Amino acid sequence: MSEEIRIGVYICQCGINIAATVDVAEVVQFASRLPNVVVARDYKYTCSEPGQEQIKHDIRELDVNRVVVASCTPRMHEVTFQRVLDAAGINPYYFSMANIREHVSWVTRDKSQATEKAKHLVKSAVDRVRWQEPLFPRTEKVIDKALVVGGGIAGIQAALTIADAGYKVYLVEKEPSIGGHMAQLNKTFPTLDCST
Amino acid sequence: MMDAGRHPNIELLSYSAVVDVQGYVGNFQVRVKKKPRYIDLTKCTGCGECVKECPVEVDSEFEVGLTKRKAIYRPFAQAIPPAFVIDKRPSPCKSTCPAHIPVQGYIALIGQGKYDKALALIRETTAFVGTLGRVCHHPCELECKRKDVEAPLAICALKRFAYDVAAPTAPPPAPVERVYGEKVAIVGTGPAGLSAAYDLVRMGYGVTVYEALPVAGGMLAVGIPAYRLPKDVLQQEIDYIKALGVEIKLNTPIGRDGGPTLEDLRRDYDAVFLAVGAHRSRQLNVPGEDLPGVLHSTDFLRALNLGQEVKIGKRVAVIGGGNAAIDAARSALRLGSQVTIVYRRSRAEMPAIPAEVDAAEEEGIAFHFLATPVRILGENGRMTAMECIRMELGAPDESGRRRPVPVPSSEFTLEVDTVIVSIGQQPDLAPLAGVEATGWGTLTADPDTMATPVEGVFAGGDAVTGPASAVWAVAAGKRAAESIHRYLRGLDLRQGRVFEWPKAADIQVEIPAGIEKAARREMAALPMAERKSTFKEVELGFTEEEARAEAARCLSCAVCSECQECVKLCEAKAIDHNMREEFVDLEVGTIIVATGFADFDPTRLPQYSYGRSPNILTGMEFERLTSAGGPTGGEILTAEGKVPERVAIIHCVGSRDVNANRHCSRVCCMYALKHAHLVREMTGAEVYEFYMDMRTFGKGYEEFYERVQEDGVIFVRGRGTEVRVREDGKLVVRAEDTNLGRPVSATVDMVILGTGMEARPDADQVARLFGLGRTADGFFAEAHPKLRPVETNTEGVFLAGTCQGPRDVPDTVAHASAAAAQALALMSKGVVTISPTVSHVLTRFCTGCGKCVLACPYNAISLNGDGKAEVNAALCKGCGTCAAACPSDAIVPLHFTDDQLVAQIVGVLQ
Amino acid sequence: MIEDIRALARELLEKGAVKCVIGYEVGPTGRVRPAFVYEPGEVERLIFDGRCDQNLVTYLTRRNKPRKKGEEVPTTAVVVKPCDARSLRVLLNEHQVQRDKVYIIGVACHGMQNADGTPELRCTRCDQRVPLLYDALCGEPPEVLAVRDAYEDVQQIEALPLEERLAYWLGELDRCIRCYACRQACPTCFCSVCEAERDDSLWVGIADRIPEKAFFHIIRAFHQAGRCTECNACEAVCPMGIPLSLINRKIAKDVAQMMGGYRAGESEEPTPLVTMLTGEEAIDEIH
Amino acid sequence: MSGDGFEPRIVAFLCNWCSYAGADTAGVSRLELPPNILPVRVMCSGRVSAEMVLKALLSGADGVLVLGCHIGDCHYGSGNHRTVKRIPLLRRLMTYMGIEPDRLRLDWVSGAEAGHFAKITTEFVEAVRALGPLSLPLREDLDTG
Repeated sequence: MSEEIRIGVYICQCGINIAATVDVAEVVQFASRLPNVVVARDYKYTCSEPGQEQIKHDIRELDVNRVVVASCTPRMHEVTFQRVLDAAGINPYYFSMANIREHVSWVTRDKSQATEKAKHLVKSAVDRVRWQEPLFPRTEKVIDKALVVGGGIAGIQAALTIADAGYKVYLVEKEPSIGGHMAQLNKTFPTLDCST
Repeated sequence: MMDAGRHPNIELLSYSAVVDVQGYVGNFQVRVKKKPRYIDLTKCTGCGECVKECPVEVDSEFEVGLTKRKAIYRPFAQAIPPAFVIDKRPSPCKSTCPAHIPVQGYIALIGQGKYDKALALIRETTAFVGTLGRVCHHPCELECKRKDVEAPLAICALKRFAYDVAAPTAPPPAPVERVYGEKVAIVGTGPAGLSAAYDLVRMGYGVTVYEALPVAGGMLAVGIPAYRLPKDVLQQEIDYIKALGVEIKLNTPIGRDGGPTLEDLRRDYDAVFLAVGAHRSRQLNVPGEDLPGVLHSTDFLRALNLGQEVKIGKRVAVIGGGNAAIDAARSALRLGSQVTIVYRRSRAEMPAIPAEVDAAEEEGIAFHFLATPVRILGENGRMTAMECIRMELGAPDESGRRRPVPVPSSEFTLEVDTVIVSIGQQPDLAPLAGVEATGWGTLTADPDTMATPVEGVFAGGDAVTGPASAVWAVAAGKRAAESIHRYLRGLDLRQGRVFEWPKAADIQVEIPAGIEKAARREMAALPMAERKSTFKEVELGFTEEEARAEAARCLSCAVCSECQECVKLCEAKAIDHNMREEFVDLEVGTIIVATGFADFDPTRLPQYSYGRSPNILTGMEFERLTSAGGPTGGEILTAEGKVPERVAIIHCVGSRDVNANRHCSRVCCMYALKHAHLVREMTGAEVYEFYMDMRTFGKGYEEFYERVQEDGVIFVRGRGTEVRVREDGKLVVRAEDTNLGRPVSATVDMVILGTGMEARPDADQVARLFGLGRTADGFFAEAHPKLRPVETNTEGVFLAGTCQGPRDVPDTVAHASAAAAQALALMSKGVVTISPTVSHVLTRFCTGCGKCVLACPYNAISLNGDGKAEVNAALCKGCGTCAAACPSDAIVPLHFTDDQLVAQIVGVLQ
Repeated sequence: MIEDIRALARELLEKGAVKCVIGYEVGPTGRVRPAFVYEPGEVERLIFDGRCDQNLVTYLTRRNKPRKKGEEVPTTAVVVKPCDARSLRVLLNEHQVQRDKVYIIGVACHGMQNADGTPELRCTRCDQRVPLLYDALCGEPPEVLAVRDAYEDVQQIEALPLEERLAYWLGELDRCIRCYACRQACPTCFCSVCEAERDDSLWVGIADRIPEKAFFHIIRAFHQAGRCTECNACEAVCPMGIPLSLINRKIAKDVAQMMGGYRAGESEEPTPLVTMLTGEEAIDEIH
Repeated sequence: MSGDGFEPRIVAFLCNWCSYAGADTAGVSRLELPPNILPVRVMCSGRVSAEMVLKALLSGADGVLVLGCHIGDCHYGSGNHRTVKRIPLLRRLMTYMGIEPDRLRLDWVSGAEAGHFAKITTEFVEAVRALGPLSLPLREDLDTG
């Protein structure tokens, strides 16, 4: 990995969700001084179309090759930003996220404490992204045959549905006959029609 | 059901189970075990003729035990596939029998009075029916499951009965047609040699058996006294074998006295089977052994059996504790002597058949246990006494029996004039130049195939094992015959053969509840005076009545008794009792688990008295009662055959109950309403319905509830807490009526328990097989309780129906359709994306210790041929548990590597 | 006993059943040391007595792996005391030794002695007189004394106030010179590259200071959880006399207490840290 | 961190599926949490090795919190069965070596248990605050090459 590491850090204001408790400008200042960071910016909504465009722009124009976004939980937008990297031509696993909304601004009252904690998390994400490596998903073919285990009404129904769609189905039944409990029933509620 | 059975895209594997699942979404390798059906699906026409002669009846699963079915059966009339099936399980008796005689089969036939068929059935396995029926040490009886009721069946005596009753009138056998050109030489006409001859001649080989003695039968003829095995019984059985075409050359020893050598036999025959037995007696190795009056049991019994004059004294000591010792002692007694048996261990360690020891004692033979001779004393060349020393039992030896050690200064003297030594025998191998012997002086042969190191030469019986029992020799002969056949046909000696049968202890047999005890029958014996003075047979055999009563005690552990009656009836020739289980390997892209539920077993809640009255029914039992195809033809009747006047239905049995299952089974309210309606409609009986609250959540359900209310059903809001069986058979149901706020009770003729649904008992096993989770109620866990109801945490595996939770028919169908749609979506897309955030092994650091393999929740890691860990990326879910378990940091969860996490930890702290 | 071992070694070497017999001999200085016997004629070198306290199983790990791909691993015989057998069981469980490539000459153990003839401390806590696994057993076992290891040494530390414990351990561990003799002597420390010596110093660097030393010893002990058989080899070889077994024995004591009485090397089930599933009852322990 | 008194620094290892989600839920519910908790996300609590805990303590953390899914709810089935052996064992060893047991805590937080998350973190911070800073010689410049 001889390539120079150039990190872009994007601090999201999330409207006032973050900005009200975290001094975003101070975090940007802090981040911009961290090693390998070539650009640090804040924006109202980093996840928005313009926010995403900014990242793409920096990747193209400033040769940013690692991206850190400090915003909400990665469980919300990690995939969104990974797609941005992908679209801009760098590996989506060169991305790291700091959760300064759910874990900071929403749960801390004191603005200086919140700002301090946000810095820690941004530092942590920046340090981490330096060690991250490109990864490539694989695709595998799907064998166009299905196995249905159990020959009761559920198994029969599933097997018939798949078989009718033109796929081969193996229907495995433990007993000598399919039918399961259903075959033992006489009439079924509420219409009392015959079950077999 | 019918559609599924004949859909061109559905391959039905019935009577089968998935035993292994490998691979990952889109690419599963599945192994399916097909249980042997013993009926060829392609030939069976479903005519049902086969059932007619089947002697075995068991409870019908389909009719939930309300009726019986045969061992060969079709689960129900509309079964798919419509073919029959044979319910065959391992049985302790047949498994334990060294010769694997179908014990349960002939016992079932005896029970039905088909004695000739019983004899014929045994003769398919062995020619020595009357013989084994008398002399077998019957290990089968030790394992007979009936012993858990009161006592094992008298299996041996029943075999003898079949012979005694049917053999005299059985038509003489015709010579078997030669199929193959090869000839086989057998040395020895004992049970091993003649059993091999019997099987080989029936296969179509030419067989010649050489015998050194003037009579055929080996130890059966010259070792066992006539009071145990009358000469004519043995002779008739040997004649039967001869009649099939086996040539026996008497007075023709091998390798001595001018007889042919082993080399001659190898040259003149295509294969040789050595079954020379163990006729040479071991020496005592004490001073005075050369005195006249010291005999060996083999010589003594042989002379006696050959009708030679034998002289023994008045006071005889027999040394040894085996069957030969007992035979010698009881024979000496019959010659008029006073007999004492001296044995160095205690009675419990005696290898002789316990019943024989008992018989010897009854006849007045004395025993000196824990004693052994140290010298034999004589005067003027005549024996006067034998000096013995007392023994005590020390530490166990290699055989597991406690080794006897002498007690110092405990010598004592027995005044005797004859000593019969019976402390073991060896084969006489001297004449058999070219064969290999073991350190024990026996022949070397493969214990499974009986092959010796010499090409084309097989060996078995006492000559290989040392002295053992007749049935072991029969088994050895049978194994040798099969091996010789394979050898001559150029087939593998082992492939497809079963040498190890299931151990009796491993065979699970359920003893029916409430079985009535029935004493084991014992055969009548000759009066004692006659026993002591003659060589007439002691045991007199069963009467027909005794035999049938004894046969009726059989528990039919194997269900199918292999009596072969069905085979004779099947015109389509669809039945094959030798079918084996098969394995089918499948490759599939998706898996739908639809294994269903189990009915709650109400015996777990004793307050409902289920099982204590036949009129307390589960929901499913009542269901069968109302079915036109059911046990009553669709009439709702009590066990006494009467139309009930009052019926109680109890909801929530086993559901919403902290003592059983907490969950609601969802279907019981509705089926209970249906039952109430049917009872009202079909019998007009008063119906009391005990419910907690009425759950009528489905489309049209509430309307149905209203209709049942209009039927005049009496609804009691409150859990039915107890059912009591009154002495007159009436049933009293108690409940707390929560509307009235007081206890109520109803006296009825029939109670229907609204038994709920629960996870199947094998759910844990199935979960492990498919990598499924389970929820607290025991059912399989879906990926998300609301949003992903048919997916599981194993990608590509979906859930359908009640295996995921209780649901009724329409919901089941909907759920199954959803599962099918998910599977179809995957298959029609054709590809899956596999995440790269998986673990990766740095082989340089990996020591192959396997901790990651064990820690991985997905079995995604294995050790490869180089002893290094290897990750199946498709199975890995990237949890990283492996990395924390690895002491060498040799496994790296990509995107959550140690480097990255350390950077993050240190970074967050600075 | 010695004659049994020699006769067996001779037979094994003569038959070619093994390539080497690892046992004990008296070295030129009069001290007992490991012996590697390749020739039947040399079996007279082998001895066994109360001085043979080294765990020879340690030498198997390297011999039992092919040096080159596809190379046939030679069969080795090794003299194994009951305690050593536990180490061997761990190695078998962890695929470091192939069972069919090792011939286990088990010895019935009467305990090891110190130079002054007093019994070795660890032997006074041992209740095993016959190895749990062997191919042949030499010698007659003495009466088994039901000794239960009470871990009194560990309890003594546990009884100290926290600050005294910390001072004690910092003092002890500061003496470490990072020579790694403990690791080399340990039969169950067999990583190809030790975490403490990785080029990238991922967890711990090469500095000879307390944090690095403590990290090394704590993690080494922790990696032995459910695996250390308390053979004492590490402590015996430590040139600085650091009481390393006190750390290992603490973990062994806790593993047994927390994980169903598990004792390393006594079953075919590897360390419970990766095998044992836990029910809700474990919650009491967690905080 | 502000204030005159000692403010402990706590590394909290949170599993992605339950406890990280639980922390998110605490955020969504706007519960007030001590700012001393510095979360490190792992996919499963079973990923947290003894090395990682030690590393945190020797790198300046005054306490380490390991949070996972409740036993039986592990997203990976049995990952937390490993955690529940490893962390308590390490905790006992640490204590044996003289480090207060209250500096390491393992607990379970589900994705819905926001209140539980707040309670555990507050309790833990207070406990460590009471203990004061973890004083180990030279711990903050552990040589990591």
